[in-house]
Amino acid sequence: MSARTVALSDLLGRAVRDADGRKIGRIEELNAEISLEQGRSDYVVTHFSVGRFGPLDVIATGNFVQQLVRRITRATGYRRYEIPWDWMDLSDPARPRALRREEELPRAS
Amino acid sequence: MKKWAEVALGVVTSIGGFLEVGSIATSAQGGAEFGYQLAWVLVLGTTSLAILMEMTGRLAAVSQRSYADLLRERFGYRFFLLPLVAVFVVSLLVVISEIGGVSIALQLATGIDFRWWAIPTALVGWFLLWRGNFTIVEQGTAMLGLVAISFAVGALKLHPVWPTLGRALLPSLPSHDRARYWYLAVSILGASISPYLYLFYSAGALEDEWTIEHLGVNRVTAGMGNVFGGVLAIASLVTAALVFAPRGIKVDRYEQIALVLATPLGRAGLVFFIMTLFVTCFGSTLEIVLAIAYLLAQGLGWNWSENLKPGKDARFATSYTVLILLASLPIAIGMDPLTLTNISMVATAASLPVTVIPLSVLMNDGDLLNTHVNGWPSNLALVVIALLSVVLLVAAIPLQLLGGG
Amino acid sequence: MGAVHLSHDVIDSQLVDRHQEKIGRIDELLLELEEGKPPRVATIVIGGVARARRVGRWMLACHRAVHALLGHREEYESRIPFEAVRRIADTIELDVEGDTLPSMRLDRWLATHIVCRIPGGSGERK
Amino acid sequence: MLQPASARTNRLSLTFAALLTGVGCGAPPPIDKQLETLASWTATMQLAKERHGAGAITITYATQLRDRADEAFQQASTTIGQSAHTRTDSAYAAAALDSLRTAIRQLESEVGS
Repeated sequence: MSARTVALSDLLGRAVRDADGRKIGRIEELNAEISLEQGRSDYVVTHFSVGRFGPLDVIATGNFVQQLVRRITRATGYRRYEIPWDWMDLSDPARPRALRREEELPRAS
Repeated sequence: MKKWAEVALGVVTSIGGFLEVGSIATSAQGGAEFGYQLAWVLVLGTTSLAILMEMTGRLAAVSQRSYADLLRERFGYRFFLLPLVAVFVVSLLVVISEIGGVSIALQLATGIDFRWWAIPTALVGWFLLWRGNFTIVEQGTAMLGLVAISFAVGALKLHPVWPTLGRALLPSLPSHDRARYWYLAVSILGASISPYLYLFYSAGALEDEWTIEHLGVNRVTAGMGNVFGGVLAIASLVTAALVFAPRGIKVDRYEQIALVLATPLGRAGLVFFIMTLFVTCFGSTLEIVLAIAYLLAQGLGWNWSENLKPGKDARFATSYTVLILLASLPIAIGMDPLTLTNISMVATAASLPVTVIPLSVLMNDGDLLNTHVNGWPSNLALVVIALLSVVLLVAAIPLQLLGGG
Repeated sequence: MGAVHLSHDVIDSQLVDRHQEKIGRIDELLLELEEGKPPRVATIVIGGVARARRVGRWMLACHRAVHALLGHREEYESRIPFEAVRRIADTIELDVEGDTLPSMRLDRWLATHIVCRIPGGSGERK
Repeated sequence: MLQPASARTNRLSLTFAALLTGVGCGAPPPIDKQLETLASWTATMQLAKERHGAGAITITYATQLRDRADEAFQQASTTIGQSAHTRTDSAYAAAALDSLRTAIRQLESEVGS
């Protein structure tokens, strides 16, 4: 099976659509853990944090804007989904898609 | 005991670092044209700087990383380029004016034109950075910076009218020449709230190996140091207000400013002015060149420390070498130092938002500062300073055109 | 071993080698995607090209133009397998020899050809 | 009189300043600004003469002040004509130039150079 490589910074800030094609937010973080397989200890991504910045979504591509917006609009409309890796379709890294509808996606605390 | 020795030295450092070519020139111009009236701008500038320095010092002491490190780590390389380029360009302009200040001081003392002194100044400065460690650079120049107290002596000798000066510490609107008033206010703020000062201060906290125990030392150093610095800047404003304003003298060339001390203190006044200009500008040249090199090294992850031999941090050492020599060229070809100073002060004021606004995010980051995050007073102060920095950015260019040189 | 946040804790972090010498920051992190497997954190990249790429195509073009101008033929980029990571904390420790890395080539060149030739240049601490 | 080198390079720095701040206006500063500058240098010369008399400033320093005042005088004498539109402006301009020239002469005689 061909293994493809993608750069982390190409994923961060990307808009994510759900199964119905609706835009649900932007990738904020990739969480990884060590997995012991075939004797090798690799870090593998367990789930993607996707943040919804509401009206400010268009400018929330950069890390700084995301943090600033999170701090200011914590009360209004900011929402974050924690999407398991196997629910994410990265066949086209430029247009990541969640394989479930927005309502089914687990929300961060 | 050792900690309080650090405090004393820290306070002294801030005096040396505070009064430099920018504050001497802008306070002299402000005093000459508006008497005491701009004193409140110095109070505003000094307090803002003290607050920003306390925060970047606390950030470094608690998180054990400098403000430049965190600008890159927390916001990513793409965002980091903004403060990197802004502070690099602005600080280089200021270093050029500082070398101009040193060269003018040597011209006043020897009569040899300032252009001939630019490259020798850069070479001596480079030698001190190359061979000296952080303590020598920081405290050596600061100790000598104490000659700046001559401004306070000069001001007292001129018997300022205290009630009027007291009232001038509160904001007031100009009666004439509004554009010029606000232009001078912006350049005074640019001279006092300089990004390289709090970037250097946070890197200095790491060089001095500060930890959480040093938070008290940090508050006193940032606070007291800047009070002294502010008082001396106000003193230089007062001397210009009492010597120049009544005679209608405007400051168009550095050479004129020496008269503000020669008038009250005679020949000693002239000598002390020359020494003050020389030492504070020379100290600031080293400090700012180091601040830029720290910003580059910390942002790109190179090895860096003034306490390491240059061979161990080759890119850091090469950076300050190239910077200090490069910065001496505009003065060597004869550009007017006062014009360069005025431009660099306004550019500094305009560059503030990119280094003040990110601080508001970092200072509330629990991962970094756990219990030492900002309380609501610090956050309120930071928001006010951030708004002020945006106003300065918007006002800088129009005021330079309307009220400029 | 706790969860690691790749953007917050890993990328842009300060790297040190076996001897605790600073060897740059993580300028890019490459993930390996394989059907039916979780994305694997494969490679740490240190170098100007990776930084330039993150800013934009125009920056990458400038970076390449400058390097071509300076006549740099070979790449100054280091690619280190993520297995080399020994510790993830404020700085990330790699079990590598800093001096051998391509991204440290400029530092080595400056140190040997210029800095150590100037008196007071070589040695450990001032 | 040969243009002192420093005046030429100062014009260079002013153009550099103009470029840097986008101040494109080539026109000389308004008349009142120029009169203010001339008055300022006249007062500087008088203060320098008084301070030198009191032994407060050295000959080296006084000479430098004289050179800077001379540059200001040269610059004003070339540009003030263009911005003096009325006859009273010209009268003021001539008077201001004259008082600066005299103040410079007095400092020179005081310093004996």
